[in-house]
Amino acid sequence: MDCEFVPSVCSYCGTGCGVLFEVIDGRINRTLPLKSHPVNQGKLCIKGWNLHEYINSYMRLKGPLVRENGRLEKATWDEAVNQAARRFTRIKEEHGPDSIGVLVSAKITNEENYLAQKLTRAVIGTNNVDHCARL
Amino acid sequence: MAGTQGNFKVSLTENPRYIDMDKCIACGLCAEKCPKKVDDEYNEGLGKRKAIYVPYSQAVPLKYAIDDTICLKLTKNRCGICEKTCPSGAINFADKAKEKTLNVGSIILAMGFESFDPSGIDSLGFGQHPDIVTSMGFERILSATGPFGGHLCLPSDKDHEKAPKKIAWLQCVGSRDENRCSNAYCSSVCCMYAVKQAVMAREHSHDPLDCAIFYMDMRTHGKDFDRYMEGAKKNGVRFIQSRVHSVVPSQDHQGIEMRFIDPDGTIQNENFDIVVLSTGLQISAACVDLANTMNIELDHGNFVKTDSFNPVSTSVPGIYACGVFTGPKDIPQSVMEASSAAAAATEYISSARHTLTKEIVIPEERDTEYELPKIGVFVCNCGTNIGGVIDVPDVVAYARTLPGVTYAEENLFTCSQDTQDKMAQVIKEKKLNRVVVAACSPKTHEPLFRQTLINAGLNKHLLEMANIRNHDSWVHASEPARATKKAKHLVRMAVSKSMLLNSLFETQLPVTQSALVVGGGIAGMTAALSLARQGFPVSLVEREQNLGGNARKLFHTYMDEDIPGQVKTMIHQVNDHPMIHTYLGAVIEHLDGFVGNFNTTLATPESKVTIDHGVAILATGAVEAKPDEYLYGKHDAVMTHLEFDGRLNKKDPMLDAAEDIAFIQCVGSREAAHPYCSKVCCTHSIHSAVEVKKRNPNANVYIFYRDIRTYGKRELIYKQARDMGILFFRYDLESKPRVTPSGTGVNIRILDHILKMPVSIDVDILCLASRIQARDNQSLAQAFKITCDSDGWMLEAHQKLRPVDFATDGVFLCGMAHYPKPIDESIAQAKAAASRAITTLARSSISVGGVVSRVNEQLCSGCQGCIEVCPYNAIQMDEKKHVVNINAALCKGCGACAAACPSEALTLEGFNNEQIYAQIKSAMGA
Amino acid sequence: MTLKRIAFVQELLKFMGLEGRLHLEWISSAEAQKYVDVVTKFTEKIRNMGPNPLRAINEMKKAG
Amino acid sequence: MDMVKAAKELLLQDRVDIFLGYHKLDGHQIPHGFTKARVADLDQLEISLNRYPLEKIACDLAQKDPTLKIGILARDCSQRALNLLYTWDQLNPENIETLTVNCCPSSLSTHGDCSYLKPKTTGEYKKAHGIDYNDSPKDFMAEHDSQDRLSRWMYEFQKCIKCYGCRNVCPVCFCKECSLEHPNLVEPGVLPAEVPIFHLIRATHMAGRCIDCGLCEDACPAHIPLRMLYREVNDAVSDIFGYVPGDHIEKSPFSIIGKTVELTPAPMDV
Repeated sequence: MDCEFVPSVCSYCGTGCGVLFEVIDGRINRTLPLKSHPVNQGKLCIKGWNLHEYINSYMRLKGPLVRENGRLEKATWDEAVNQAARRFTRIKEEHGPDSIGVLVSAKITNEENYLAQKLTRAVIGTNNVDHCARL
Repeated sequence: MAGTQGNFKVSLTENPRYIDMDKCIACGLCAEKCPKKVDDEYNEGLGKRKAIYVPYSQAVPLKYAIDDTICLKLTKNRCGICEKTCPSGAINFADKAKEKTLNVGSIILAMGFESFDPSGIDSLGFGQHPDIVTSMGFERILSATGPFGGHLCLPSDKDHEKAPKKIAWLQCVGSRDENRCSNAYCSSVCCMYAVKQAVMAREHSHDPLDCAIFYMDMRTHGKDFDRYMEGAKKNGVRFIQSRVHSVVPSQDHQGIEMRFIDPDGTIQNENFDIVVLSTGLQISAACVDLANTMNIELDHGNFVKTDSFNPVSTSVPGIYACGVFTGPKDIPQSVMEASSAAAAATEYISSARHTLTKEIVIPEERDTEYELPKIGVFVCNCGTNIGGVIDVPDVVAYARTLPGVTYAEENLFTCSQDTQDKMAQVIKEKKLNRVVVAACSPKTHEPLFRQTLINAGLNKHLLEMANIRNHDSWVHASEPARATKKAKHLVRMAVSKSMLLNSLFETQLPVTQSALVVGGGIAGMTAALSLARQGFPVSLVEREQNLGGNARKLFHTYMDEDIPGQVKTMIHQVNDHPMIHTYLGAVIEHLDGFVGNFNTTLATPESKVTIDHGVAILATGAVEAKPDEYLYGKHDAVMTHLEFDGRLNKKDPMLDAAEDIAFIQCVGSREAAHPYCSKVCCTHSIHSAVEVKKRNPNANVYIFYRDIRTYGKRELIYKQARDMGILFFRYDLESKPRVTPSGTGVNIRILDHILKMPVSIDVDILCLASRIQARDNQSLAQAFKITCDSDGWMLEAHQKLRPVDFATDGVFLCGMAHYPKPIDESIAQAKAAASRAITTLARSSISVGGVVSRVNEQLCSGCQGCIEVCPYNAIQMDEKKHVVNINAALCKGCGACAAACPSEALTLEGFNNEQIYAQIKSAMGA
Repeated sequence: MTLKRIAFVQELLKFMGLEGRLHLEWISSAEAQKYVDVVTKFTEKIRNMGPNPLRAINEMKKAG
Repeated sequence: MDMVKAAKELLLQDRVDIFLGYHKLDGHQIPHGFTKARVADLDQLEISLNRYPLEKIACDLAQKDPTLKIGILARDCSQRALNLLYTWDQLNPENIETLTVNCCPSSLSTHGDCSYLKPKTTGEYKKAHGIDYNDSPKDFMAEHDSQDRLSRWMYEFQKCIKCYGCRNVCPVCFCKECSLEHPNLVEPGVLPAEVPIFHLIRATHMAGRCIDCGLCEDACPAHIPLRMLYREVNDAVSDIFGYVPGDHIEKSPFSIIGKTVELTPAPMDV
């Protein structure tokens, strides 16, 4: 049996707490706070402590799905993105750009966050953009 | 009565009750309105009752009856008010006596006793002063259901407020007395009940209460009785050895004057507020008449004549007797005899077992698992019992607002038969799947309402009760508004729990219909024979190389029956019986299983044997302790009872040559180290003394005793001994006899009580009434999961009401392993054990499950904390899965494991954490 | 077991500054008077101690 | 270094399948499971200043494979934790080998971040309104009256952000489902965690279990003096029952009924 520990950074919010993944036989089994990390100094919040759970979750989304006739069906990225774009365009045409809001996440990179707000303001045309961890 | 054993025809007359038992719901409205009052015989005339009445509050069934000797309607055709008040129309003045004829195989007489009526004895003053009461009367005064509601007061005080400061008990009123009455026997129970009453009176009293018991001999010979008496002494109850010769009600009503001679011989006067006459037990004339019509032989005390080896058989085959009808005795002994008579009565007719059984047809159970809760709430008025205090319609309206409740209604009497039928109808119609009954105590009524659910096709565990009577309307009668609020709380709690109730199921496990009897003495052999005669195979295990136990060393019973001869017959019967397999020289090595399915490994001299059995009876007996005082073992003239009996059996010439023989009682018994009475020694010593005196009338026989405990009919041989000139010397624990060698014999010195002078006697033989000692039953106790008390005696499930059962199901107890006892009592208990065992053996299966613990294997982390706390050893570890599992047959549903489990992996079905949390939440909210 | 747990919890509550609010007594179903006495005495005691301080804290919390 | 040699021996002689110790990775001292296949890695074995619950990791491994033989670098607190886990049948002592590092009362303070060795610093505000980390329970009882004690604990408890870190890091918390997550006991979705029930439940469950390693306090982002609280729990258990968890392999008084009643219920003082 193999047991190793992999230091990493918590991906939940912008704080950047150091975490330590307990990896048993290639599978993440537990998250521990990284004691020597300067940011969190061996402490974590409830989200950090459960960081490993979604990786192994059976509910984890592994590819794009599109709802057709009330059922989620597997789709290609192109299909999914096109579908989303079509629907957003229609909403914007029917109800105006302020009927759309965007909430971005700390789980994506800074650059991606930047792109998201750019998309919201420049493409959709609204200031309704916010972030889950507005620290 | 006509016919013979196996086929009796019995004609019965059932006197009219004037009440329809099916309709009466015991609401009490009739008695409230009835204008006719008489003295209540149940309360010994200290209180009143109406002409329509329930004989006593614990009466079963709880139904009213009309006393036709005083009822105005029945005697003078007036009144009839009860008929108008009765809400259920149960009154039937036209009721007539009914004749019934029964065809039975055996008859058991359990007709009990009447309390001696002391009014004929002038010197005791009964009837001359209201504060002179009988012990039965005093029992009623102390009782919460008695005439003064359990408040200790002077019966002479009209307001029932004045409390007594001094109470005296007079023992042996109507017992041990051939001058003032003809009851020569000892009533056996009065000493103990007097001590109990004194202790309880002191507990009831707010001020210090002086209790004095005037006695001849304290006969507290039962299990733990001596300990209780010593406790009473320590707590200040006075014990005065004196027979009071006159009780004089003082003229100025300043209490009752008693005149007596104290143990020092001086005349004393003392005043008491209440005098309790400890009246004895006697057989009523009606019982004597019935016995005569049945041709049953009675002894001169009018008790049924029995012998030691057949303690429940009468002189007529097929008719058995138990309880005080066969001799004075206390509750445990009566309960034992009752079971014993049941065994004796079924032995002859056991082939008829199960021939008259009727099977109940129950409707198929509806599957409610996937239904949303539809709760029905039934709120009971209970006549005025609940409705008189609580605003029932308001509670019903409130219940309708609760989540999950789809139906709520009010009933006048929820427990009445018609409401039951209606409830079942409603459950079916409204498709209810949870039922809440807001009425009285589940203790009395849960079985009834469960039956209603069964009849309506619901699982019986989908019921929840809210006790708004005992817990609410009764205790808060003066605050109706707040009581109504509390009723709502209780209903809300029950509803929120009921939401989470689920169906529980019981499964059937087969029963191995055979028994294991441990111990081959008289008790063990009797139990084995009784079971075998009723058709159940028995494995009889004896540690020694031969059967018979202590009885082989004994000589005669006090009724002069030949013990070795009888034991020989019994051994033959055991050996000859095809259903009994005897294992001699065998010990129990290992035991597995539970009621109905035990598996025992025996180590016999030859090999190891495993036996499957459904029940076990423990009859391991006791031993005679070897004394370490009075020169025992140091002088040939000093011997114990068993050694003395051995000489009697062998007709030892030493006994005939002896001119002076002494007996010392309580050797090792009733002392600090062993504070119990060995029960058999007084009778044994006296019987031996009489035997010696019969063989050699010129011999001088002395008995040194503390209290002579020849209880019941044994008193007669005590009298015989005194008549024969046997000398009795009383001694105290503080001044025991001193024994020194004196030639071939010994010298005994003792301080005489009355003379206050030392007495010195030289004797040739000194017989010691050595203590009976419990065996070391530690390993047996561990194997059978039973407990022993601090003296080493096996501990029964309930000292009064379950004297042959253990707390462990399927294991029973008899003989001296329970407590020292004479042969007749051992045999009675052995038959009782067989009888109790048959309640399991006669069934082909037992049901298991219901309210038991359950393990959620997903949550169990295998810490085994629960195993340690389970009092019934019902939990085992499954090493493979690293989780525990529960044996539903052993689980009694106590919930200790559920409380111990840190992760709630174990839950008690019907009381699971979710349900209890829901109740608590609902109690705290709103 | 109950006795053990209660003895411990009483100690813990004392440490928290919540002593006296937990009591254990064995009362059999035959001891009605004892039940009344104990419950009356305990209710009286709790009443004299005043309201549960935690309730005030929790209400403050709710109020923000 | 002797420790390296000893650990290598354990692996090479097949006395253990895996050895739990520490090594350095990306500048952090972190736990690592050394195996026979890469026994040379043991040259990098470190004792680490930071303490991680290695016993808990051992439990994780044993759960996956109950026959696995595990070696552990064990401090004093680890020894106690292991004893407790043996008692509760979570680890099989036959499958565990320890290499001991004595640190607790010794001068080897470089070996750990334990508050026994380096008392924590308590801020002035905390000293005035809350509880000093380094206070002993007995002194705390003596110095503050009942009302003061309550308000100080409430101050501490109300800071709780319910991260469950105290439980998650605890080497002796092994229940599969935790009472602290039971919606009927602790209301879900409320912050701070229900005061003081959340903490009292945990304290009660620590009775007869806490081996006083202090990892909970270290992990608490709200600076609640948990070690001090559970020290009181341990004192109470030891005063009442004479039981010290982890001292020996013996069952906790809360999991044995016992033959005789030695306690008497405390009288109700009015």
